[in-house]
Amino acid sequence: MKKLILSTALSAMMALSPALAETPVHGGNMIVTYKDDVATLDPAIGYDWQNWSMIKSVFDGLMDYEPGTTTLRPGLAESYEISEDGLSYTFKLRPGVKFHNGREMTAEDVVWSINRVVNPATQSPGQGFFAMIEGFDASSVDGSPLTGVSAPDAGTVVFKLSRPDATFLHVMALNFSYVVPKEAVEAAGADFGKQPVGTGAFKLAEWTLGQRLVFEKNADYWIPGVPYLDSFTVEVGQEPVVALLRAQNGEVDVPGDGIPPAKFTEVMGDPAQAANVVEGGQLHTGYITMNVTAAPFDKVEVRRAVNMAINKDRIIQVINGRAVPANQPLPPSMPGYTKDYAGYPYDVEGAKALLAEAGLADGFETEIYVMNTDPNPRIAQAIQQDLKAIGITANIRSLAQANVIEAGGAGQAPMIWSGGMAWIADFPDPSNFYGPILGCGGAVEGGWNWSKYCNAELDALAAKADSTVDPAKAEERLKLWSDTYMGVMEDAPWAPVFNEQRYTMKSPRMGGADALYVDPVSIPVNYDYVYIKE
Amino acid sequence: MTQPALSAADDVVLRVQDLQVSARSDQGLIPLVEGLSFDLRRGETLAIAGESGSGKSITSLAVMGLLPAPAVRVTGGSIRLGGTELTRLPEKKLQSLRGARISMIFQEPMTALNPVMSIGRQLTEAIRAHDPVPMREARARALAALQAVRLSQPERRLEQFPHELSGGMRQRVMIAMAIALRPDVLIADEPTTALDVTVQREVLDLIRDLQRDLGTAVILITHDMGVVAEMADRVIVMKKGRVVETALTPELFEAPREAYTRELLAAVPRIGGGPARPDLPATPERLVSFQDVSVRFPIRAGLLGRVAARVHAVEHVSVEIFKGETLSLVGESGCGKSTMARALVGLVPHEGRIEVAGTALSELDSTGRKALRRDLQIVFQDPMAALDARMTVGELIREPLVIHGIGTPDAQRARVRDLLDRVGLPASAMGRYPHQFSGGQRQRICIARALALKPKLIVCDESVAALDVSIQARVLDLLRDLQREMGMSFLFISHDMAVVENVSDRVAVMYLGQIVEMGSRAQLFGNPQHPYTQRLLAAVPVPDPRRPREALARLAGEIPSPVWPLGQGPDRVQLQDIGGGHLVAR
Amino acid sequence: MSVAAPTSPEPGTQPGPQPDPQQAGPISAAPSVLRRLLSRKLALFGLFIILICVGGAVFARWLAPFDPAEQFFDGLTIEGSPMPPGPVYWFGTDLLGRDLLSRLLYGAQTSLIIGIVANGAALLIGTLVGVTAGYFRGLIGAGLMRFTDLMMAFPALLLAICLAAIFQPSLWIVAMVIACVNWVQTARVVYTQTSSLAERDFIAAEKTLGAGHGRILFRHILPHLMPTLIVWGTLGISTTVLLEATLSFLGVGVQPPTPSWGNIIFENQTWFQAAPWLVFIPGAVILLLALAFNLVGDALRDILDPTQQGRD
Amino acid sequence: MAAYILRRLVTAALILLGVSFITFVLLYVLPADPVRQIAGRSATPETVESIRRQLGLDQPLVVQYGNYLWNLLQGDLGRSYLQKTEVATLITARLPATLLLMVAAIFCELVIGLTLGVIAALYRGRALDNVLMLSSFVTVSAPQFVVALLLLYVFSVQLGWFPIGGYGTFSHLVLPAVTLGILGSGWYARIMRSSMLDVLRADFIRTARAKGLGRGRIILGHAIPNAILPVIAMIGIDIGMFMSGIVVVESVFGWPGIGQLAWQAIQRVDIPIIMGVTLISALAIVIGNLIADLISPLIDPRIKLH
Repeated sequence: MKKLILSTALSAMMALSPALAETPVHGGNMIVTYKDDVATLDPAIGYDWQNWSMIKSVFDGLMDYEPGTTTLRPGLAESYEISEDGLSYTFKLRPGVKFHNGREMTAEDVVWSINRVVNPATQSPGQGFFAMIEGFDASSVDGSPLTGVSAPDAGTVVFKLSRPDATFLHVMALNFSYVVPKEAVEAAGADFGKQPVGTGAFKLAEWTLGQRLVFEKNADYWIPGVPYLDSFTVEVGQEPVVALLRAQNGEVDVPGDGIPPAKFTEVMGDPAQAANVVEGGQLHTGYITMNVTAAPFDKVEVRRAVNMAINKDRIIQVINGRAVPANQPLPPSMPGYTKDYAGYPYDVEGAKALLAEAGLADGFETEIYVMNTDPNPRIAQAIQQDLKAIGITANIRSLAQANVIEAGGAGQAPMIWSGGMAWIADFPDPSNFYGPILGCGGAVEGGWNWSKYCNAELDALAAKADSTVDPAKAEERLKLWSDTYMGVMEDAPWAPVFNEQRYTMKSPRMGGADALYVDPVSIPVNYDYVYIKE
Repeated sequence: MTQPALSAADDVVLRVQDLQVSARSDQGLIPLVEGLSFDLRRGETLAIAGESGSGKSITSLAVMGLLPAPAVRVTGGSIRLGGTELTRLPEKKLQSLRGARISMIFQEPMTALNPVMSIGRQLTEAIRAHDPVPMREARARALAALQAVRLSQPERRLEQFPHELSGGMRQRVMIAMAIALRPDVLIADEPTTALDVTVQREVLDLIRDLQRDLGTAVILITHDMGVVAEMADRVIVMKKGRVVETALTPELFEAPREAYTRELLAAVPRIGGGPARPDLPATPERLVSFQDVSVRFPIRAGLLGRVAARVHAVEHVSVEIFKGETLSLVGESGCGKSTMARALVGLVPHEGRIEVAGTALSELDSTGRKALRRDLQIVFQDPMAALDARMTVGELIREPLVIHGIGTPDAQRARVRDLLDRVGLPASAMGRYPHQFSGGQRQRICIARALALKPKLIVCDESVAALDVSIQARVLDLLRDLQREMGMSFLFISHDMAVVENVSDRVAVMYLGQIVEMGSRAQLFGNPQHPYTQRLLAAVPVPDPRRPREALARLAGEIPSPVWPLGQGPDRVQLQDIGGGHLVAR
Repeated sequence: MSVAAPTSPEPGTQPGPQPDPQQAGPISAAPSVLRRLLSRKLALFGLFIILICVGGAVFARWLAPFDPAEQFFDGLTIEGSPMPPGPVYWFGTDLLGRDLLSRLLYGAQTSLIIGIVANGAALLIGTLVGVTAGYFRGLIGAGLMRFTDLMMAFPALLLAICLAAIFQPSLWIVAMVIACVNWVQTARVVYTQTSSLAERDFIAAEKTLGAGHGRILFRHILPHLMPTLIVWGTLGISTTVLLEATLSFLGVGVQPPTPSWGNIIFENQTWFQAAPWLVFIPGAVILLLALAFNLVGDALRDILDPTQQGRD
Repeated sequence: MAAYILRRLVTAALILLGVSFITFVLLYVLPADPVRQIAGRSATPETVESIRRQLGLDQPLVVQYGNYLWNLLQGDLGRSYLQKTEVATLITARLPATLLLMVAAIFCELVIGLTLGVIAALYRGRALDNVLMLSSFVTVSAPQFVVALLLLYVFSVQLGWFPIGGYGTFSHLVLPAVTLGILGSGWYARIMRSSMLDVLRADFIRTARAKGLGRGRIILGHAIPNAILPVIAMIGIDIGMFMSGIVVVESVFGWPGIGQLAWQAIQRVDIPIIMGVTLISALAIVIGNLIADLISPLIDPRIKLH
């Protein structure tokens, strides 16, 4: 039996970025704005861009990440043990952690919370992440308690898995596995998302529907000294352009939707404003899917030709240079990224030759679906022009998100530009880019694998990678993933286009490492660790 | 209220000298009134008589300073009110005189009052515009003014809106408004033209009484020589903007100096003055018969919109029209006479039986109805409203021919020319539009259109009421000629007893939807039996200034409402033959 | 002389140049309407603008300096911003580096069809419903007006989105959606006017002449509705052109890169500060077209109204 | 009167029924699956089916609609699929803002539109008339977003007279209301102008002059009250346009109205919210029209309600 105990040295957290010269200051209120309303703060339900990090601030999971990084660290668990076979995880809970309602959190709460997410009555969009836990197949349908989760004592939680899974610890850091108090959930019923009670650094103080949410510091937070802010206010329903105007006017600390395209050059052109801009990578890839089950994209030559036809630099220019070209599904900051892979070159002649090889020298007509919010239709038009250069006439269908997703799931869309709908990783692990969107499991009616690409060999490879749980074999595992994605690129069901860079703005008074404002996990802001300088 | 000193020597309150009013047009100034002069003395009634286009109304507006500037304005002469020259007075000063020292009553009481303002507010506003008294006092004065014009229930009227009052009541309100501040001069522009005869009579009486009580000088603008004879001390006859003749009233009627005046007087229909009617055959052929005809309009109310009450517009009327005769229906507004006409031509549904040439209307199918249209035509009161303003006269007259598919286009055009000729209009009228014609000409167009199908019966629904007397006379002549030549019948609907007397073979008097008296012309005018008939006759103004004027006994109240709850109705009037087919209600 | 005081003297029967009686009648109406339209300066100006727009749309292929869909490499700055108006791109370029002038010329094709055909169809449906309900009354009339009320209460955009997702998008679908959505207000107004017209004496006169419903409706009621229809029609042009843009954005109708004046504005509206030409030039073009139609409509309304004759 | 209102309310209920049915059918045939949105990317087909069953979305259309109506009758608008919150709660939180904005905006429309219309009518045919009518055209043709942002930029950012968006105080209300007021005023200006021209020719205006009233009194006291009726009828139509056109202005000014709620719900097929918002806006339109009809007789006593 191999045992691994992680130190819970809190000092390590304070030293999160040694380069940081200033010491954090306590107090103050930060104002953040978003265009879209916050739907829910229920960790089992919330799956949006804007509520993701708020949930992270209100709740905690057994696992957590180093702020501003993709490095796992224990959260509510003080330590954990993984069995030799990788099928059993034992978490020792941190003692004395209290919910916002004052009650101390116990192992029972963890068990109850996990069961709640898996229970179909909860209708959690994250249910599928827990498929590796023993008893999932039954529980996910009938709502009975998972056989694979138990609490032998108040301070211990034991998970039994039905298959080894290297992503399990990431899943334990995922919002969906966050711990909620049973009594509060039962009291609030379905409205728990509007009256959240968690263990996190902040508690919800006020929620005026459609206007603002105010989060207050949780003085009893189990990490001493955290958070730094007394409170933060989220104002919703604000047009990004207007939010930026307010930020420029000093009324807003962080415009949550970032810098709108129309303002980007203006902001970057002004050194004073540019100084407030924070840039960071995201675990994001923008890609074109091609439906491999229907002509003409059933021919690999055609798909490769598309890969070679896309002028990625031009597309990035169109979005004001706010991305880097992508040549594979994984973004560069993701472990498992194949650094020495050159990808398909931009080669119009080569693409034409490939088309000719496929017997489509005269090109063909097809459709590209795109979500109708800027800049996606523009990107689609740039793609359209590139395809035209090799003889492919792609008619654009610009639709509401739900309609595009439906068309993709039903396999009606020959091509889809993914922008706006997919894929920002749920957790920083290469497996997150495979399962539902490239694996056979997603290539079903209604599934999210819009290419309908199903390669059994690669699926097996991916399964092997995921069952490689031994940390010592981490490199080996990443290699397996790299191979998988290289295999995908060989078959070219996607044409990866770019990895978006996130540019955000913060007011000059805001302190904390830049990484906190472009936190790859706590998107878009890690509220717990930022602070106000004055 | 004391008057500022006028020239005490001659009591002249208003002196108009060599007045010239012109309209601006592309061709320069077109004179509308030229060289008009007159003096108006305190307590005097001066009538300005003339037909449309004579400039009489323009004169009154010029005195009021209400000419539609800048298009129409005073271009010469002077108007002096007391010592004030009005033509050069700035608008602000004029305002303070208008309504206070000169006021005016207009022809159309339906439209002259603001429909969305209560009577009380309109009155107090007029008072307070000149005399900034407190609201309560203004109200008291408004009430006094309403009492002065003998309006029933004056307190209630203050709260009411114009549409809730009858035409006569509205005109009284107008008069109350005009005299509330005891003006020196009251201009009454055709004050009774739009009113029923009995009401006209009452209003005229009222104006005369008020004038006597207040000593106001009155300028009476009218086309009705009967009214002139009854009211005026002096008369100015105008034609095309110029004065034709000025005289004291008795002199004018007895010995008119000018040819035009004589023509005008000759054109006035007089009771007893109608030409003899050709005899009808002894056993006349029946063309139309109304048998127990009723017309009722539902009034819906309540949640489900059920019929809650009905307007009994026509009640159990039985009457016949013979070939070649003119039957007149007389009565005052709202008595149901027009409704009967509309029922006959199929514009409103009816109960009972209407037969035309032996066939009941209700038994006709759509082809039959269309064929019937060729036999029955109607000429409405207001020719402007009855003609589609967007069609040329040629198209309008041709229309019935096109509808019934009579003749080739060329033949149709030829027929239109014929018809225009028949009604005395030039062929060039074909290419023009109705608004380019005068009222009389328009009515001729309507008649020409009605004639196009050579109908057997023409319904004339107040067809001459809106016309000038001379034109009215010509139209009546035309109708008579047509009848003689073509042998058609007329159902002549009118409130004007004199006109009726001139054209009818037989007359039926309607009151509240029922016929109260019916008989030949001689029977009805020679021996009126029903009190209502007598009343109607007594009210007619007579163009004879020496005929004694008796004030008309006023009715106890307004005419009763024809609205009855469902299942109820007015008592049915029984007609009794008092000899020779003279039917009278008992 | 524009004063119509009821007491002013009647025009009477002054002799004047009279048309030849043989020529009188509706046959001669059309050419004279055009002639009189041409004699008015403002209407002429309006017609001129409309002709330019129509010409631009029809001959876009020859007039446009560039392919409207071509994204030029030099059409964007290094930072990806559009180019302001200049010697090469007269009206500047858009966010993808395409020539704005060419897009406007081609966009005229879409926008004119929307502004004229769709708007016209909406007007037609509205008139049909309004006239039917106002003239015939009864159960049909009540039913139609209740349906109109229902449509008025129904969110138009939702209908558009659903149709968008259900049908293959095309220009004609947008035209249809706009017609489906925009007829309601016209129907209401026409209904009110028709009900009052139906009560007028001249309609009663027509009935007594034996005129059928068709004749009364087409020869008498409709001409009297013209002024209203002209006003609603011309005001509707700019709103429908903009509505088309909303619909394109929702996925109904013309899809990128096909330009339309409305979607040029929509695509670029957030950029109005950074690249004002992208919003204000197409905005001005829409306004100019709407204005041109309004000028012609006003003139037409006066010309068709015989009581206004001689007042040009 | 009471019977009239009652009858109108019954009609209103029927209209709402019709609206709800059409909306329901449209959403049913809409090619977008709300269950997919709920279940997320990683859901198994079993989970998807289970959620579909829970929401009753596996039932035939008629049954689903019947259930919806049954709940509606009990005052239950259902729960949002994605927010899991009562639709009624979501709407009541936002409705006041929309209603407030709507009332304020219609007020602005009327003030701007009527003023321009009256002035244009008084200066008929002159340069001022032409300028005003041209500007009414500009407002009708202007894109909402640009006007809203332009006003925001000038008055809030540059001049600092008003807050940059938000909700709560009167000064927050001014700009969005004025924006909508400007955009909608063109129609009113045109209607008011032609209505005024008609009224100014009326006999009773001459009577008022004959009484010796001043020009101002005549225009304010006599002409405008008579000319305003067609405008009132227009308000009824306007409310309809309003409910569908308010989204842009709400989002620019950060106004927490139901427009944004609806917009997000449509993007993600949150059917209960779409249904709820549709019904509420239909109700607002119907009631708005009813109010307009009830106001008319107060202005013009000739109008009888039946």
